[in-house]
Amino acid sequence: MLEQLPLYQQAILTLAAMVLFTSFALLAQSRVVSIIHIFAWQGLLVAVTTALVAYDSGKHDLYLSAIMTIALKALFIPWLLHRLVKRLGIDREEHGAEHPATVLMIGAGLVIFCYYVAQPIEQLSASVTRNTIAISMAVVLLGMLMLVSRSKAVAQVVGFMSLENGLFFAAVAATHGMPMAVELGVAFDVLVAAVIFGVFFFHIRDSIESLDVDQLNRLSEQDE
Amino acid sequence: MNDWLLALIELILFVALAPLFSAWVKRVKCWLQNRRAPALLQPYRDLRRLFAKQVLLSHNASPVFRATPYIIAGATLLAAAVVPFISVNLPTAAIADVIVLAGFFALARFFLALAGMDVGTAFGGMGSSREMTISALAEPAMLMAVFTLAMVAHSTNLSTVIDQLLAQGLVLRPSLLFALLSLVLVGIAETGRIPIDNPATHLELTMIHEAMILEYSGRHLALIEWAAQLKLLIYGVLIVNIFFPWGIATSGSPGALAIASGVVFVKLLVLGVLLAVGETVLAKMRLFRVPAFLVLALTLALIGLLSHIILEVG
Amino acid sequence: MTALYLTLLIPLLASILLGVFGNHRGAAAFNMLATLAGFATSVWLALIVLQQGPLGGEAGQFHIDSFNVYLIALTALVGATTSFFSTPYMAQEEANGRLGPGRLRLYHASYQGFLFTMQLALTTNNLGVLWVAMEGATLATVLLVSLYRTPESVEAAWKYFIVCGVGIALALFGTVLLYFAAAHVIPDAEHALLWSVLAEHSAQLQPVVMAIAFVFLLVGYGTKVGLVPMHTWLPDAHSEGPTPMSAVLSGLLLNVALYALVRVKILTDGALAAGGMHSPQLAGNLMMGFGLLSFTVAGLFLHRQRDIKRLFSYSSIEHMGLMTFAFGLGGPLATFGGLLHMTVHSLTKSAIFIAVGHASHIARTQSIEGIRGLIQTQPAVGWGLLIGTAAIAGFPPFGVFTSEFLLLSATMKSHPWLTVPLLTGLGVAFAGLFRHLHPMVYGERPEGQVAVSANMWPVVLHMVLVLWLGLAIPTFLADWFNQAAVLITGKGLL
Amino acid sequence: MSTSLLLSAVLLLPLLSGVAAFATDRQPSLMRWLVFPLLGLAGLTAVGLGGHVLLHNTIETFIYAPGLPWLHWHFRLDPLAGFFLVLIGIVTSAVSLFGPGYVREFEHGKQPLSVLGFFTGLFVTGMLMVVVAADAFSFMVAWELMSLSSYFLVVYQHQNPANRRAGFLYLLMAEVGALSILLSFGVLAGFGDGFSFEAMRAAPLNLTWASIAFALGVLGFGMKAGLVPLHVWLPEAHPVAPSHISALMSGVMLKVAVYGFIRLSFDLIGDVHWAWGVALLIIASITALFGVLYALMQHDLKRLLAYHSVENIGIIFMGLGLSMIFYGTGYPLLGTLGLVAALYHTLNHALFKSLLFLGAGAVLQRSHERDLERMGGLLKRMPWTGLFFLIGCISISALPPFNGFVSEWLTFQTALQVPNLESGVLRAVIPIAAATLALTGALAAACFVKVYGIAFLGKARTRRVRRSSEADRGMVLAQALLAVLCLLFGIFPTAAVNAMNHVTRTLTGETLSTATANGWLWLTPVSADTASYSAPLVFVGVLLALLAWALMYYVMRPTGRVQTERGDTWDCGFGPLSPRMQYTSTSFTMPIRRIFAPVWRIHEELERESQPGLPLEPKQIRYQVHAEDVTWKWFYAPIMQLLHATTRRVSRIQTGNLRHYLAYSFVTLLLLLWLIT
Repeated sequence: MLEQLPLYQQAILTLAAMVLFTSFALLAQSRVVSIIHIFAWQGLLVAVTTALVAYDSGKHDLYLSAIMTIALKALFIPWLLHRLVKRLGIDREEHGAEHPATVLMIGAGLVIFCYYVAQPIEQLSASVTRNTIAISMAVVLLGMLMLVSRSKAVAQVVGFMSLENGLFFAAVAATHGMPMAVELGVAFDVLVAAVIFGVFFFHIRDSIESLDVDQLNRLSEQDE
Repeated sequence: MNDWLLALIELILFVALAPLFSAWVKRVKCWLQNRRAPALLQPYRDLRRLFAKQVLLSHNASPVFRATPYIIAGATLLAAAVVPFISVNLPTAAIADVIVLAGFFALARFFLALAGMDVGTAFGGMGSSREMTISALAEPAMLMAVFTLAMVAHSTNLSTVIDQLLAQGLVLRPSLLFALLSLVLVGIAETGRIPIDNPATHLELTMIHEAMILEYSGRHLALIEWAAQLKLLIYGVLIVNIFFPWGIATSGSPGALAIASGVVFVKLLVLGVLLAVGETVLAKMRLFRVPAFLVLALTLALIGLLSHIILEVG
Repeated sequence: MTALYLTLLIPLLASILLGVFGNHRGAAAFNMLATLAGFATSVWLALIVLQQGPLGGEAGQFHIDSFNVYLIALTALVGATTSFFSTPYMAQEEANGRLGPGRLRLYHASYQGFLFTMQLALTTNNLGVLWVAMEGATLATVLLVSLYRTPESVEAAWKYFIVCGVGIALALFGTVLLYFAAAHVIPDAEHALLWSVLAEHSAQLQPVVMAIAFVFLLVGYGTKVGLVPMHTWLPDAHSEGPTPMSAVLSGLLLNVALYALVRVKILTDGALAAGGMHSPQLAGNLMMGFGLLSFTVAGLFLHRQRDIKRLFSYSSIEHMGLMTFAFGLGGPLATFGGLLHMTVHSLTKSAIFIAVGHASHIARTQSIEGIRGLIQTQPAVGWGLLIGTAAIAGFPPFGVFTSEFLLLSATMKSHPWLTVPLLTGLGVAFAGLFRHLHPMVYGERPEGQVAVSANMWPVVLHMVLVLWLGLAIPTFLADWFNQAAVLITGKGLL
Repeated sequence: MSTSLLLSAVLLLPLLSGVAAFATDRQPSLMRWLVFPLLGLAGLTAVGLGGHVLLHNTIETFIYAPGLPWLHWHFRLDPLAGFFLVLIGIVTSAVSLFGPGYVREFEHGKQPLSVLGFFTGLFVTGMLMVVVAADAFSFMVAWELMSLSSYFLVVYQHQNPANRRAGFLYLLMAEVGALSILLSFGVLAGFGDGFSFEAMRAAPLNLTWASIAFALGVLGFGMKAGLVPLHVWLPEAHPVAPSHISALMSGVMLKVAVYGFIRLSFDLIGDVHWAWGVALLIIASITALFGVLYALMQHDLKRLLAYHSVENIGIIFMGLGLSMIFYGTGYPLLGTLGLVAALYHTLNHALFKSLLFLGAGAVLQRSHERDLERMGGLLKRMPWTGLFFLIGCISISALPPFNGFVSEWLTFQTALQVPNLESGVLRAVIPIAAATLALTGALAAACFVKVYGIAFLGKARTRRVRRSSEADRGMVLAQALLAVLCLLFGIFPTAAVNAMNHVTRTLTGETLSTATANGWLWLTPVSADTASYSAPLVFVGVLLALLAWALMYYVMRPTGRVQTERGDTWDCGFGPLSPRMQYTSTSFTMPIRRIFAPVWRIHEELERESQPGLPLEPKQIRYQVHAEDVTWKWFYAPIMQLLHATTRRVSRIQTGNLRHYLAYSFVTLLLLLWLIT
């Protein structure tokens, strides 16, 4: 049935698939630098999707958000992370999960689960949107999975950001973008968040001489 | 009005005969034990002498100690006043029913025990402790036995009870049998007779009643002794008049009264003999076997009560 | 509208100003001044609403109705009193050498910024902006948590940031879904996130989408409310940050998050009322479940605390659970109780944290073992802590008892068997609080423990208000609660 | 003067006295001149108002502004409320006489007087308000006010750990009890419409829900009244509170719990079921026996008295249980008899228990001793206190002609009407309860022989006790007041029963008209020839008998003067007697300890220092016995262990690892998503 769809929708679906793929790549990848690069690519994909939707739906404010996305997700944040990683001298480190294979299996399961959850939405709209919702939900959950599976702060930040990419993707693909005020606010929040992340890397490094969040366990309440 | 006069006379008679009864018991005992018995009037002589004697008080004695003999004697006297002795329709019986009777005994005991602890010897405390322990078991037993009667006769007023029993005629009631047994046991315990206590000994291992009154002398001792004898007689009268009420005067006519007094007299003589025999054949118990004895009494009373409720009612 | 704008602008400007000149000596005084002004305008706003009814109109970006107007005033009040407490407290901290002027600047700026986000979240009509404000609240407070830069505080801040960030992100996804559902019924896309508009068309919203959206929003905002098992950040953040921040977190942030949750619940209920594959009670039942869980678990946690601020933060979780349960239960009685509980809890809990702050200064530690003989050392603080805890434990004549009474009776009416866990939980939580409180306030004063310069007037003020609410609820407030109950459940009480 | 005005006065005066107490920090003498007088005034007003309501049998409802927007505070005056107003009022007045002298020792204590005065006022206000409250909300407010303020009084001297521990236990159990009371009101309100008592009366309940409400009521009010096994707070909290507060707590607060129970079961629920009565009777019998047996083992005077409160609460609830049984099986007259017995015993216990606690307080203040083993010979040092304490002992031991006897007599009479019942089971159960009551009474007598004999008679065992002197006038007057009342209520029961008839009439529509049918002289519960007791004549009889014996002595007195001589106590010829040779309270109860051994968990410790070389002749022997409450082991310890285990498991959630936390959110989200699809 794909062939009956208009071209741009096929394009969107393709982009969705690629975004999903990047999430998996993030899950699988363990070298810090390449993680950051993949994340940048994901941002770019989301931005392209936004532009495409803007072109198709004729909502010109979406161009603005596309630009913001590129600026933030594809350029600024990756650059920031890159710089931090260099300054922290961990750019050669391996920040992988303990059991990559298991994590990937779980990720696949998540995708199916999201499809199953989004199933009922079928009745009320073109199948494209439904699928995009499923995909973006999957991206969100994969981001969480990454947060859970990685023990290094940087990887966690990337996971968090890719989770937000999923949100943007949903907002764009499924609903042709949010109202402008919201878009701006969200963008601002993301910016500030990124900066604060940067600040925290140093605090954490100062307090525990590493960025391994598993060592942040002073506030445990288990019987010692 | 002459009812009240009669009641007064009965009371005086009661009080007057009390020493005689215990003298009779003692005499029978002496016979059984081949000893020479003191004269029947000996207790009266003793009392007279004690009244005349000088009172020697411990330095430590408090007002409670001095008041106690009068309170004991008074309470016992009241108890005697409400127990039908010769005639049933006793106006005083309505003042206080059988529960109050138990109350009077309790009052007397309470003060006796206090007096025992007042002078501050080990003996007194020992006596009081034992006395209160025994009574703690004896009193419920007595009340249970009495309740059985009360339920049989639908009343707790002694004269009404006796009236009812007379009216019912000779009915063989298991409940009353048990009640009688337990009341006898309680009576023995409460009046401090063998096998619970021995009024004739001053051996501290076994003393109960004597231990408490060890410090008394003179008129105080007289009052206490007299009250003890009176208590013994009251229990006797209770037993004979409630469980074998036949012969007691139901009317105030002089003839009936005369017969009644004769009958009661005979009944008491017999009871005295039985008591003496019992005290002769039984040996004094160890103190810590006494609870078993009293629990037996309690059980008997309870069985009596239940058997009445289960077998005899409805 | 001026009042409204002022209410928003004052903290915003103050935040910026303090961000710039915050290291001046007068910063604290200016902070107090700003909060006072904010409180004044919020009262003004309340008066206007009292006279003219709901503000903001049909499709305005702001919407003030009886549900949020008193929360606005409450937020401003607690903000003001807490700032009055924080002045001597922070001075003491500076004297103890735990903070420098730079940090104080950060502190004051964030404080005002936080207040701004709170007011924005309360006043806005746009669910998207509401989300932005909630995220903003996290950002504004996260640096306060790590203010002392101790390893513990940094750890706490990081956890706070990540857990809340993820949660709030999920909430955004829920909002997107909401927008997605709304886009199909509301022509004008710009209005499709306005709560007032959505509330009107809630019946036509897609039940399926709304259900999914609500799940995301529940997990998202629930994280901020501190519902178990998303509560994990809360005790850490409360215990490691400066005490004034703990006071406003417990007193304001949790309330506002719950407020957001209830707003979306209203929409979900409207959508699910039509029926379909979900029971119309879905949202309510979920909230009841989470509320009960949080309530019970937090009550058990109380028993094993070693840090006094952790102790009371768990008690906050417990009470938020109770409120969530109340709103989930629905029905005018329970809702009325829930609204009342929001008010009295934030008043009482902030008062308690103020007392706790002074107590930890007296004992120079936050560990419960270290705090002893408060009444002997400084009666005002000791009694304040004692009375506050008695109030929060639900003893009359304080207001908490009233709301719990209403809640229990409502539960007794609709789900009698649920009263058993409720009562057990109350008992357990009570024991947990007092077993720790007793040794702290009573007993002999330890060697060398001396009184500190404490400002207990905020505590007195709060407790008097709570007492007042417990004895008699003023008519206007009762009316507001009632209208809010109508808004939320469709039925009134009075 | 209008009743509404009086009511406001009754509620406001104690509050006022509490507020006035704040001035005492600067000016301690105000305690004497302002705070306690106000309290006493409140007490008198309460007596006046209550008496008026009780005798004129009025029923009035008042509505006060505070409360919920749709449920203002309802207050209602009816004979039941009046009865308890009188009860509270009497004891409060006595306490306000006693207080000024007693609190003098606190003037220089660690804790400010204002706290004591303030919470005392609040406490009394709470109790008075409970009695007049007529809707669940105000009732709970008053109830909790009572609990909370009394808790603050228990921990008043919080520098010693015992107070803190007791306070915690007390507050915790009070809270649990209050919650279950609230719940039982909730049941009633759920079926009726709304929380006003009128609505609850009207509530149509099926038996199941009624039983649930009743059970919750027993739990809640029993927790406060001290039914076994819910009594454990009582022997902890009462001894450590200041003595006049113990008097209020033991004498009045427990009665307020009884009031609540009566109000709930006889008034709000209305038609009682006989099965409840049986259950209650069994619990009550256990409570009474348990209480007295534990009292026997105590040697802390106030603790002992507290256990006796447990015992007497048991007796009161026996009466209530009997009354329920008879009402439930269709014998309203006998039911009323039981109810009257219970009410009467409530009043009596309030009187003599307060009297005893005040006495204990006087002793404590003068000799600084609570431990019986160290007292002795106090009667010579404190003659008046000794006399009144003796009266209290006689009354509580249920000896004629004092008041305790009358109520126990009435209870017995109720139990004796059992043959009327059809059900054989009931006929069999009740006599056993009666037996328990008899046993309890006898044991109580034994216990108070011990108390009075050890504390007031014999020789002083310590120097402080030997040095102690009579308490000051106010304290003695307070005891005198209560002692006289004990005697009066013992001698004129008919008047009291007449008054209580009003109560029963408003509650159940029945009166015990037969009881006083034969005039004020004769108390005849059922009929003249079933049972009769003429307390006045007995009293006269006692006097006459004493006269008779005096006469006897006069008749038989010897010729010539014989004056009493004083000498030493007989020492069996071994050197002088020392006070330490006297029987101690431990040795006094030794036989009883042997008989009922399984009841307690006895901890005996025996230290003997033997002289070097002479192992058989120890230099010193210390022997201590402590009877631990078995309910701790069987009832409370398991609960605590369960709680501890649960909290330990739960606290594992907070691992401290961020990824676990995120996993929680993650899993929760997935679960919910799965749940809704």
